[in-house]
Amino acid sequence: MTMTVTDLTIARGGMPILAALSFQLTPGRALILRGPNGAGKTTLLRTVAGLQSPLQGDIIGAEDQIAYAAHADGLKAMLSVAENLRFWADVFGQHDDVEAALSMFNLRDLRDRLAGTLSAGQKRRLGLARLLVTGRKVWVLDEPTVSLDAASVVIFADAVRTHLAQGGMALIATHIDLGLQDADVLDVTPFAAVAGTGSGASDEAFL
Amino acid sequence: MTMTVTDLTIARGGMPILAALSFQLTPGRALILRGPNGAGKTTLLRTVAGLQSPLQGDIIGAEDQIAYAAHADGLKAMLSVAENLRFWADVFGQHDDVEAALSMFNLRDLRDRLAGTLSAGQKRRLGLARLLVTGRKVWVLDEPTVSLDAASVVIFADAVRTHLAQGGMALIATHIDLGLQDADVLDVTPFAAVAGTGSGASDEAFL
Amino acid sequence: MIPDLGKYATTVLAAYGSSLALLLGLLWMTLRQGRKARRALDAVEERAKQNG
Amino acid sequence: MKALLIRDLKLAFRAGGGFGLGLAFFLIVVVMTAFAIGPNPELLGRVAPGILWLGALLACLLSLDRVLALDFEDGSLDLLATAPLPLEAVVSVKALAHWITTGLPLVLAAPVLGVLLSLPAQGFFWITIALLIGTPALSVIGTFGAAITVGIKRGGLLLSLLVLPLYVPTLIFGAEVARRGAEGMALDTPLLMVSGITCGVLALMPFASAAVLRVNLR
Amino acid sequence: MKALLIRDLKLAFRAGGGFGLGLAFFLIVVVMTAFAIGPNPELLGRVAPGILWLGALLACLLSLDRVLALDFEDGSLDLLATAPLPLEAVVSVKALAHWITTGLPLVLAAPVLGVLLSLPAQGFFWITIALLIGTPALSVIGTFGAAITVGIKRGGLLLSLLVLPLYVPTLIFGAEVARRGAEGMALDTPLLMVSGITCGVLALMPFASAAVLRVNLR
Amino acid sequence: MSLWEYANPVKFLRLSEKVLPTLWVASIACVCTGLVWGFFFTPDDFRQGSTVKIIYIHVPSALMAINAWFMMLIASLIWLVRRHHVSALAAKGAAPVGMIMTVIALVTGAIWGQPMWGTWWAWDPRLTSFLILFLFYLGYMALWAAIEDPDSAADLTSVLCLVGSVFAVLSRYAVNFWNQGLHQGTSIPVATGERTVSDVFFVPLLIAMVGFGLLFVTLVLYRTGTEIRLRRARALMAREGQS
Ligand code: HEM
Ligand SMILES: Nc1ncnc2c1ncn2[C@@H]1O[C@H](COP(=O)(O)OP(=O)(O)OP(=O)(O)O)[C@@H](O)[C@H]1O
Ligand SMILES: Nc1ncnc2c1ncn2[C@@H]1O[C@H](COP(=O)(O)OP(=O)(O)OP(=O)(O)O)[C@@H](O)[C@H]1O
Ligand SMILES: [Mg+2]
Ligand SMILES: [Mg+2]
Repeated sequence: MTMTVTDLTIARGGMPILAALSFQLTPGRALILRGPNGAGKTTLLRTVAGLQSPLQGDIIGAEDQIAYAAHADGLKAMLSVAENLRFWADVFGQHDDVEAALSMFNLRDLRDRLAGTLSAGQKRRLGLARLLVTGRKVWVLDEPTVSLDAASVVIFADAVRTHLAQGGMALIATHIDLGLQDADVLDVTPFAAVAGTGSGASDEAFL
Repeated sequence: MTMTVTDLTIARGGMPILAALSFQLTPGRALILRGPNGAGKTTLLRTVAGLQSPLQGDIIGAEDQIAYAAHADGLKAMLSVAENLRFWADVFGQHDDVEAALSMFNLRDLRDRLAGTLSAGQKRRLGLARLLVTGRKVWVLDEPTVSLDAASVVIFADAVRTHLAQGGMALIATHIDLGLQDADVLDVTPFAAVAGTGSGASDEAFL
Repeated sequence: MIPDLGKYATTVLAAYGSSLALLLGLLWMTLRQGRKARRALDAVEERAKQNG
Repeated sequence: MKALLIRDLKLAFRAGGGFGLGLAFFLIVVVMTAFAIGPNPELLGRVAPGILWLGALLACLLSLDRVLALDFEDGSLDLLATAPLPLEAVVSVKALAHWITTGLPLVLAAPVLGVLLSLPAQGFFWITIALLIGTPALSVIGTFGAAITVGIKRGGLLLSLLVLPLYVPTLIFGAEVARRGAEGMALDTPLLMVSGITCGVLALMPFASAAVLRVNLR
Repeated sequence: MKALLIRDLKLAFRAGGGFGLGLAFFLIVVVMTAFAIGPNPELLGRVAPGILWLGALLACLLSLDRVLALDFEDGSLDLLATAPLPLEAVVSVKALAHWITTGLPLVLAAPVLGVLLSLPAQGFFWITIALLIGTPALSVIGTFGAAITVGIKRGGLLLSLLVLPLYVPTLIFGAEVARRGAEGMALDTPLLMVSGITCGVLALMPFASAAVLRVNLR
Repeated sequence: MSLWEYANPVKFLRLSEKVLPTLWVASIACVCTGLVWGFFFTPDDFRQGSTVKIIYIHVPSALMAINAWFMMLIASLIWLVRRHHVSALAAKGAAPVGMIMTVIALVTGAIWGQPMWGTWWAWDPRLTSFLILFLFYLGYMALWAAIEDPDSAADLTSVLCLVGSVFAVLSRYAVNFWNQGLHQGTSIPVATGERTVSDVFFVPLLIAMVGFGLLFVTLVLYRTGTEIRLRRARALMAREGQS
């Protein structure tokens, strides 16, 4: 299974922001997206995850195989750590991975704590543990290591490597070093869209 | 003017988390707080900013001189970038710094954009620009460079250095390198509180 | 053994019945919560003792 | 789907989750009406079926913004959209959870509150029936409104504004059932209409809600 | 303080900010009541003052959760608490902004809606006066409720539950003024009481609200 | 030795452990005596028939409903001023008891009203103010339940209790002004000693009132103990998590 993105153009707020973007993601590989603030990384990841549709181009090979993790972790403050994970495991039809995910991200001691009382980094760890219980092949992550301390970044990198070793893939946008030495890097800056080039954005019609 | 923190004990959720913490902050100096996730950095900063009261100990010398910036930037999605800044300038009784702050953080081009349409890093830059318009001496910052790209981190470091050069001070919690070489660093890990030591936390009475 | 309540029998019995039900409900809830709390505390204290 | 339903119910029953609050609000509206209109039992009895419907409707309305907005804000909805559940199922389950936590208690409480408003004796049965048939429609239509306003911060008021006109048919026929019931008149037509509206809405609304939600997640 | 007031008003007037929504909600409640009660003008005329008050109160209530919760969620409240403004001033300004965007339009719209409900002619003047004096109290009391529930996600319903009982005296006296006005009776006592409540609440409530808010920011 | 010593939760637990058995026995005995006496061994009223037997529940519960709120008000004040945890928890424990008392008064009153006034409910001032009191209890309890941090919850509910009390009094006046009542005036004016209820009814009523009072005290002590245990378990658990 390979995810292929060809000639993609994406828009935000009616204006195209990235154009003619193509890349491939093969099992066992991670691709790191880089680019300055406002380049369009978040928009690209949302498009790949299927939350918005591209103006042009195709994303094929990863249908229903994507686990997306954004800035917001989707945690319920009034559910405990374990209950939060359990819920996502159930939604994704996985039934036995919760404990493994908890130990992987060092959340055992916190398992009965309400998610609302965690610190910023602990919340983030829980959000990442969610990835493990989805059982999905393609991880699409938006700045996953925000708020994590150095030890947790290492844990995260281990989790990604384990996932890759099992034939998974990862698409990660980040500004900081993740410690994934053998990952491919894609800088999105050169793909910045030039306005008025017939990309089919909704505002285009008025130019 | 010097801010002196003596023998501070702080609590979160009724349990003391940091104890016997003392430090000094003098004009022109920055102090960087480090410590693993959940160590209590955020709680400490909130206490220093006066949002919660310490269990024991004093924080003196910085009354009404603190500008606090947390994870949430306090931006209104429906106001433009310039309007957001203008508002905080007015609240803090400063009346002419908005333009300078905008240029400092490279926000000129975005000045009429609604804050809700900014990317994560652009929002953060705006949140930091707010510090400049407060006119306050002591900056208390919680993970200020989250989501910033490398260029923006440099801008931020410059802003802090300028602030220090003008006799300001800064207290910053972070997990990543800020590029402030001559700042003091305080690791809070050794100060982790031992429960049941008579610190006066509210749960203490029940032990 | 129940005294003659005349034409208001249902009224009086309903009043007493519902009130007693409410009181007993409150009592039962209180005792149940109390016992649960006691058990939870005992468990924690036991663990605390074991861990020294 | 079961997991989602259970989670939603759990969240509603947890402290601060809002179960029972709809009921309390219903009670409050009824009490307030008496204060506003005055203590005359004859007058109160005449407006009682209408006020009970209005109270139920408002209680429903006020809890609508919890249906989707919370999940949207903390990102759960994005994640659910990428999960192996069709969005139609998600919105249906959410509407069901809303009905169980809000509509059902209202139905059960309505007769009791009828007492406070001096509802005529024969009205009790029909107000309960009318609410039982009508409230599911309120939940489903409300979920549609919630899906439309989900991206808007504190869209509560806007949501009410959008949803209330959609509630008009249900309200008119439902209140008519209750009023005719209270006055002992024939009520087949309005009863049929309420049932018809509820069935239609149950069958079709989830598709509209899911479509709208997809737009909002974009 | 002026900056804060201006910002709040600006936000309310911007798209999606909620100005006019309270008014629309008021309108809808009144119309819905007409639907729920039935089109009998004599009956409507008798309940009109009460319904107008009820509508005003609900419209007020529904917009309350925007007063502080939005600022709490995006962190503005933390920042305002460290700004050179006493929290008492902050809550007062917020209550004022709420009144300007919700209470005032309601006062102006009430006579118009009175027509819809066949309010007797002599009632128009007094319903306006009663609302003019009473709605500031509603905003200030409501701000207190908002301050208590600010930390609670979607506390809207809980907010109603806490605030409505506190509205009782204002509502009773206010509706009494309107009703007596409509029937041409003497109304000094209730008028005096509403004014008294409003003054007392304006003077004291901000301290309670600020105290509660400090606890919630902790 | 100062009374405040029992503001220490552990001391309080030890004391309440000692007195609770006696209290349980006394309160249940009193309640049962009063009710059994009232139900089985008092004559019917010549006007109200056997319905007067309802008075043995109705009046004590109405009395305790008000007193419970009053006690919560005092406990809240103590918490706000002296910050004794026990008093905050006692207020928390008293609320459900007071609410149930209110409900009992309302229900018995409603049932009584049916034969006496020909209606379940009338917007009589006393009835109405009880309904409002019920709403206050609901709000108070919902607020306790909604807030995670116990200290914040105690602070907020205390302030609500204060503000609510002021408004409860105001509402009482408002309601009085708003509607004239059907309800009995008070028949046990403590000050004058005059009574409108004859002794046959009065003695069991008095016993029942004492019984309900004792029952309230017992329940509140017990529930406060429960709350203290929960807090203690929480504190210990948090310490475990920390070390
Ligand atoms: C839901 C309806 C009712 C409520 C909420 C209610 C509430 C109260 C309250 C609060 C008291 C006050 C006790 C005091 O001031 O010492 C009381 C006393 C009393 N109520 Fe009711 N009541 C209701 C219905 C009735 C009815 C229908 C009757 C009988 C016709 C009745 C007969 C009495 C009597 C005889 C007393 C004792 C008065 C005294 O000795 O102080 N109540 N009730
Ligand atoms: N409604 C809108 N109208 C116009 N432009 C918008 C709108 N919303 C977002 N944008 C712009 O689209 C661009 C892409 O944003 P995006 O969030 O994808 O960036 P990003 O690469 O994730 O940045 P960051 O590293 O800061 O998170 C930004 O420049 C942003 O300002
Ligand atoms: N309500 C609560 N009950 C118990 N513990 C709590 C509660 N809220 C927070 N904590 C704990 O308090 C500790 C301090 O949290 P804080 O947010 O100050 O950490 P931090 O140093 O900022 O961490 P991070 O680097 O992850 O942001 C954490 O271990 C957290 O789990
Ligand atoms: Mg981004
Ligand atoms: Mg932190």
